[in-house]
Amino acid sequence: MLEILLNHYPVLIKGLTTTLVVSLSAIALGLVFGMLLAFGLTSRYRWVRWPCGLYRSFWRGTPILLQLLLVYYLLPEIGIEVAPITAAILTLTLNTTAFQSEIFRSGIAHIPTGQIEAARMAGISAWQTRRRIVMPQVFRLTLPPLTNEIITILKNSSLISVIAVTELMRVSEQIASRTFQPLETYLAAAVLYLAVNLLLARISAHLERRMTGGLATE
Amino acid sequence: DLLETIKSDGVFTVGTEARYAPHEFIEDGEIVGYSADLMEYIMPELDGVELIRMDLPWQGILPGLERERFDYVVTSVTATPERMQRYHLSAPIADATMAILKRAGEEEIVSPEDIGGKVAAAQAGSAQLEALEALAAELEEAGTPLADIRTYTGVDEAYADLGTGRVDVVINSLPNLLEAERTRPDVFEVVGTFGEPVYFSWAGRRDEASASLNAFMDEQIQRLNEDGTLNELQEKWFGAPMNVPLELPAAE
Amino acid sequence: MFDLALLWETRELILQGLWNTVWICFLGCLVAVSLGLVLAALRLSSPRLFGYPVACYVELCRGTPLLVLLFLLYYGGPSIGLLLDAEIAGVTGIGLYGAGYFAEIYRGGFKSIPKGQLEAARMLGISPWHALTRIQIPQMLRLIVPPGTNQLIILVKESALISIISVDDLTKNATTIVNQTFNVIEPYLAVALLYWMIIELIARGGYALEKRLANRQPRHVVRQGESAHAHG
Amino acid sequence: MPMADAVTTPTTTPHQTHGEPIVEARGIGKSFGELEVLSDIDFRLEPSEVVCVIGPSGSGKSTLLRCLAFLEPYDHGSVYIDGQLLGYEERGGMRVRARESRVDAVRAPVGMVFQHFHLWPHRTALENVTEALRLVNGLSRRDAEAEGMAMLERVGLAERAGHFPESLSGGQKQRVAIARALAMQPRVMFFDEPTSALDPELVGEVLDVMKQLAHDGMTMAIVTHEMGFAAKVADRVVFMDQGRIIESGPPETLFRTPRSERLQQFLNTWRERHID
Amino acid sequence: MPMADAVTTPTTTPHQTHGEPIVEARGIGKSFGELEVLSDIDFRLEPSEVVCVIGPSGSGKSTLLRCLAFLEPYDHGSVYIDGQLLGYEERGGMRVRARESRVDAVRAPVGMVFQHFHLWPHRTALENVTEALRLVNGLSRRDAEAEGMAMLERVGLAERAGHFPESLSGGQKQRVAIARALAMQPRVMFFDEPTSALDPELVGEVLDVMKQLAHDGMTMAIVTHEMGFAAKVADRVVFMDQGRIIESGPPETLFRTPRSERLQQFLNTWRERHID
Ligand SMILES: Nc1ncnc2c1ncn2[C@@H]1O[C@H](COP(=O)(O)OP(=O)(O)OP(=O)(O)O)[C@@H](O)[C@H]1O
Ligand SMILES: Nc1ncnc2c1ncn2[C@@H]1O[C@H](COP(=O)(O)OP(=O)(O)OP(=O)(O)O)[C@@H](O)[C@H]1O
Ligand SMILES: [Mg+2]
Ligand SMILES: [Mg+2]
Repeated sequence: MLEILLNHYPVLIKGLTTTLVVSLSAIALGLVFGMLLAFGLTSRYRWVRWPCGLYRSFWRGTPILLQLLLVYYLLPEIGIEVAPITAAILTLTLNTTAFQSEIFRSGIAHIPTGQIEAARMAGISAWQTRRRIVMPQVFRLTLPPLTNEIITILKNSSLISVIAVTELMRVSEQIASRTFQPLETYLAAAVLYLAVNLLLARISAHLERRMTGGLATE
Repeated sequence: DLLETIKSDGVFTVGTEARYAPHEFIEDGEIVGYSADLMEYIMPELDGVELIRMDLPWQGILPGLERERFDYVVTSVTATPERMQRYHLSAPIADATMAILKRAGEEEIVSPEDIGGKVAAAQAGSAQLEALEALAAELEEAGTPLADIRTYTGVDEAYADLGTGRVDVVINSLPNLLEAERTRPDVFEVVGTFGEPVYFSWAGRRDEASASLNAFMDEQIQRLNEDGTLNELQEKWFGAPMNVPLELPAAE
Repeated sequence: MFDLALLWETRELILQGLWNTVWICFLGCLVAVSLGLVLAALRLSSPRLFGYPVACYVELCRGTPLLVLLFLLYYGGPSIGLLLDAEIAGVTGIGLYGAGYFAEIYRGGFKSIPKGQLEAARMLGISPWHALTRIQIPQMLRLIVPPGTNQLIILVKESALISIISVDDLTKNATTIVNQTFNVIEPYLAVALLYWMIIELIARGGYALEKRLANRQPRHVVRQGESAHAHG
Repeated sequence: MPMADAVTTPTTTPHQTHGEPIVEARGIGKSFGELEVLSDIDFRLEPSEVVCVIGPSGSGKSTLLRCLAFLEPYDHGSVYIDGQLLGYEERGGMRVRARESRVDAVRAPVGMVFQHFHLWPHRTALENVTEALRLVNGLSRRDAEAEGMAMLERVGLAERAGHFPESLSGGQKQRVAIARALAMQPRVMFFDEPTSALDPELVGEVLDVMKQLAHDGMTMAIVTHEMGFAAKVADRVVFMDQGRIIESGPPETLFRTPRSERLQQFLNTWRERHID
Repeated sequence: MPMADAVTTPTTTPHQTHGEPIVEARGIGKSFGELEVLSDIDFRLEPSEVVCVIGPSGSGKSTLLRCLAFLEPYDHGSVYIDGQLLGYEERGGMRVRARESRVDAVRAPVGMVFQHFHLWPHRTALENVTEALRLVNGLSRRDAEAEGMAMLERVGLAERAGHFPESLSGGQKQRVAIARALAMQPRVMFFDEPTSALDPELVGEVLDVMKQLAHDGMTMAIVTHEMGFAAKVADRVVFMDQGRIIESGPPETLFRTPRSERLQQFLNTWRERHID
C-alpha cells in the first residue's frame, strides 16, 4: 500500500484535488439551497410544499449514477452545453440539496415557537426571523447529521468518473488495473479519503464545541 | 458527415476505458498501451487533427457514444454477434482468444480440461463469460462439471478473488492474462487457451453520419495489418505477434 | 427507441437482483440501526471509557468509502483468516458502515433533550437505562427520524457497491445485461425505478412515523415552562 | 430614570381615557380542539390606558393576550389595532387570513413581554436586545449596541451583556427579555406575568419601570398577580374566569366591592396569603 | 388532606432538631469557569428540619441545591447524605468520582422540585407522575395510576390527567411537577422556587401541602421568595449573597434583627413591595 502511495502520488493527489473541488462546491451550494428547500417543505402553502416534495423525492430516490447521466446527457438536448466538471458539481448539488433539506426540516421543527413569536412581536419579518433566529440554531442543532451528509457527498463524488471526470476513485481504478493489486490500491485511496474526512469531522467537532455557547439544550 | 466534421473542426474525440492493460491503461496520467500506439500511426492520416482521449468507466462509454459526447470508442471490445448488431465494430486489432489463469504453483491444473470440479470466474455479461459457459457445458457432458461459476463487475476483482482462494481459475482473453502473469508472476500463471478464435475491435455508431468515419478507421487498421505494423506493436506490448485476419468473421 | 421486450426477456435477472438487494439491505440496515444506538449509548453513558474508541470507530466508518470497506472485508479478510460469503460480507459491510453514521445521528438526538428533564429523572431514581429508553429515545425520535430516514436511503443506494464483491444485486445484474446486450438505457432506467420504489417506500415509512410521533407530541413540545429553562 | 425618551406618545395625559381605542376586541372566541378557552370577549384599550388582567390559572389570560397580538389566531369576532383589522382581510365579502407581512404591519405598534422570556439562546443578552433594532429599525451595529446597553443598564444587567441566556439565572433572563421588548419603543405593550420569575428585590425595580411607563402615557395590558401593583397603576382591572370576563372596572371598585362570588373568593385567598 | 401516609418518617416530632444530620455539606465550593458561584459553604439539615434559603437573584441558591443533590458536581468540600459521601468515593486515599448507580443509591432519599418543572413533554400529566413509580418502585400500571391520580388530585389537576404538558398553562405544569416529586415519597425534599410560576390562589394550596409535609416531619430545604411562608414554616432561614451564606438562624431572629447590612436591605425592598 505504501509502495502504491509512493509510486503514484502525483496522480493520486491530482485525483484528490478534483474530488475536493467538485464535492466542496456541491456542499457549499447545497447548504444554501437545502435551507431554502427546507423552508419550502415547511411552508404554510400547499402549492409551495408540493413541488418541493416532488423534487426531494426524485433527487433522494434515484441513484446518483443515473442522475449524473441525466444531467450530462439530457441538458445538451435542451440546448444547455455543460462541461463534465460543471455537470458533476450541478448533479451533486441537486442531490445533496434534497438530503440537506430533510436534515434542516427536522431542526426547524425543534425550535420552540415562543422564540419565533418573540421575534414576530419585535416586528422582525418572517424571512429575517428564519435567517437570524431559526437558521443559526438549526445549523448547530443539525451539525452531526449535516457532517454525515457532507462526508457522504465527498464519497459519492467517486461516481462522477462516469461522465469522464477523473477523480480519486477513478485514478485508483486506473492504478489497480495497471498493477493488478486492487486491494493495496484501494487501501491507499481509503487512506486519502480518510484523511480528508477526518479533517472535515475535526472542523465540525470544533464548530460544535464552539457553538455550545448558547446551545438551546444545555 | 462525421469524418468531414472532424477534419474541419480539427478535433477527434474518442472514449476509452483505460483499465485494460496492455491494451489501454494509465501511466503517469497518460493513456498508453497498444491502442495508443496504434492511434499514433493513424492520426497522421488526419492531417492536423488533434486527438482527445477521454477515460471513463464502461457504464459511461456507451451512453457517451450514443449521445455523441465523443465520436468513436478506442477501447478493446471483444467482438460478439450481439454487439455487432448494435454498433459498428471495426476491423479486428488483436487476438482475443479465451485463456485460463490460475494461482502460481497450482499443480492440479495443467490444461483447460482439468478445471472440472473447480470454481471458475469471469466478468459479468462478458464475451469471456459466454465462452466459459460453453466450456462448462462441454465439461458437464464429459462428466467433470465445474463446481461453480462466479461473476464480477470488473475483472480486477476476479483476479483479487483468485488471490484469496475463493475461485480457482479466471477466464479472460489471452493478452490480458499474459500481462497479469508478467506483472505478478509470484501470484498468477496462465494455463492455456480454449475455444474458437475471437478478436478485439474498436467501435463506432451505426448511423449514416458515422459511416465515413467507420470506413476510414477500418481502412487504416487493415493498412497497418498488411504492412506489418500491427505485428510489430503486438510484439512490443504482448510479447509475440498474433495472427489477426483483415476482417471479422461474419456473424451468423 | 425504448426496448420493453428486452426488459421482459431479462426479467428473471432483474427480479433476482431485486430480491438480493432487498434482503441484504434489510439485514444490513437492521445491524446499522441497532449497533449505532449501542455505540451512541455507550459513548453517552461513559464518555471517558467509550468516548474515544467510539469516536474513532465513527470516524473510520465515515471516513472510508463503503467500496473500500467491502473490499477489505471480502478480499482482505482471507489474509487474516476471515473467509466470508459474499452476501454475509455485504450485510456486515453495510451494517458496520451504517452504524458509524447512525451513532452520530443518535448523538444529535440525545443532545437535543433539555438536561433538566434528565435531572428530574435522576432525582426520582430512574436509572440511566430507563431514562434512555423511556425519556430520551421517545422524544429524540422526532428529531432523528428525518436524518435516520435519509441515512437508510443512502445505505440502500450505496448497497449497489456490493456488486463489486460479486453479489448478484440489482446493480450487478443490470451491468450484466448491459454488457451482454450493449443496451444501457433500458436496464439502468428499470433498475433506477426499482431503487426509487424501495426508497420511496422507506421515505413514506419515515413520514408516517414522523406524523405519528407528531400527534403524540405536538409541534411546540416546549412551548412554555420547559422552553423557559431549556431555550430561554 | 430617563423614561420619557423611550415613549413615543407623550401628548396624552395619563389616567384619562379617550374615544378611539388603540386595541379593540369584539366578541372574540377561541377553542383548542374541544376546549373553549375564550368565549365572546369584548376588550378595549384606549390611549394611555393601563389595564391589568387578573384571574385564576387556566382562565385564559395568556390566551387572550396572544389572540390580541394574533400569535394565536382567534376563531370568532374581530381584533382592531388602531382601527385596522388584525390577522384577517375582507376580500369580496369573505374573510381570509391576511399575509404575514400585513399582520406584521398592523401589529407593529404592539410590544410584548412573555411569561417565559423566550430569549434566543444563540444570541448574547446584548444581541437579544439589539437584534430587532438592527433588523427592523435598521440601526448600525454601534447605534444598536449603545441603545441596547442603555436598556440592559435600566434592568441592571449591563455587566452581563456578553453572556448567553443559558448562563443567566432565571431572574436575569426575564430582565433581558423586558429590555428586549422595551428597546423597540412600542406604543402599546402587552405583559404576560412579566415578574413571576423575578425575585422580590428585582420585581420592585421592574414594576417601577412599568409604573414610570404608565405615568408617561404608555398604553398597557398586563396579566399579573401583583395585586398591589394593579391597585396602584391600573386604570381598569379585568377579572377573567373560565374564558370569560367576569368583572371589569377601576381597581378601587373591583377590589373593595367585588360583585361576583368568584372574584370575592379569588381576592380572599390572595389576602389570606399576604396579610398574615 | 391525607398527608400522613405519604411520609416515611413519622416518628420524629416536628420543629425539633437532632444530632445526626440527614444532609450535611462541609466547605463546599463551586465555580463555572472563572465565576465562583459557591465558596466555602457549610450546610446542615437535620431530621424534620425545614430550612428556607433566601437571597437575591444570582446569589447561588439554585446552584447550592443542585450541588447538594449532586446534579452539579461540587469542586471542593464534601456532601454527606445520611452520613454517606455523595458523588465521590475514597479509594486508596484518593478521591474519585463515584459511579452513577452509587450516586443514585446515596441520594435515593432526596426528592426535588425544580424551578422550571422539567416535565417530560412526551408523557401526559398522569404518566409524568407514574413513570418513576412504575420504573423505580416496580408498581403495576394500575397501582401506579391509582397513586398518580391521588397525587394529581392533591394538586387539583385530576381532570387534566390525560393532557400533555404543552397544553397545560404554566401554573398547571408546576403542579404536575410537584405531584411527580411527592409521588416518590422521599425522606428529604429540595424545592427550588416551587411556587414562583403559580398564581396566588394555587400558591396557597401548594404551600398548604408543604406546610402539612413540614408538620408531619418531612425534612425540607426550600429556596423561596415567599417570606410569609418562610417565617411561618421554617425552623431556620439561610440568607445567601454572592455565593456565601451571610446569615442563618430562626426566622424570628433573622427577619426581626438582621445583622448584616445586605440582609437589612434585602428585607426592606421586600417589605416596601408587600406592605404598601
Ligand atoms: N396550545 C394549547 N393547546 C391546548 N390547550 C391549551 C393551549 N394553550 C393553552 N391551553 C389551555 O387553555 C386554558 C387557558 O390557558 P392560559 O395559558 O391562557 O391560562 P392562564 O390564565 O394564562 O393561566 P396561568 O395563570 O397558569 O398562566 C388552559 O386550560 C390551558 O390548558
Ligand atoms: N451552567 C452555568 N454556567 C455558567 N454560569 C452559571 C451556570 N449556572 C448558573 N450560573 C451563574 O451562577 C450564578 C448563580 O446562579 P443561580 O442560578 O444559582 O442563582 P439563584 O440564586 O438561583 O438566582 P435566581 O433567584 O435568579 O434563580 C449566576 O450568576 C449565574 O449566572
Ligand atoms: Mg398564563
Ligand atoms: Mg435559582
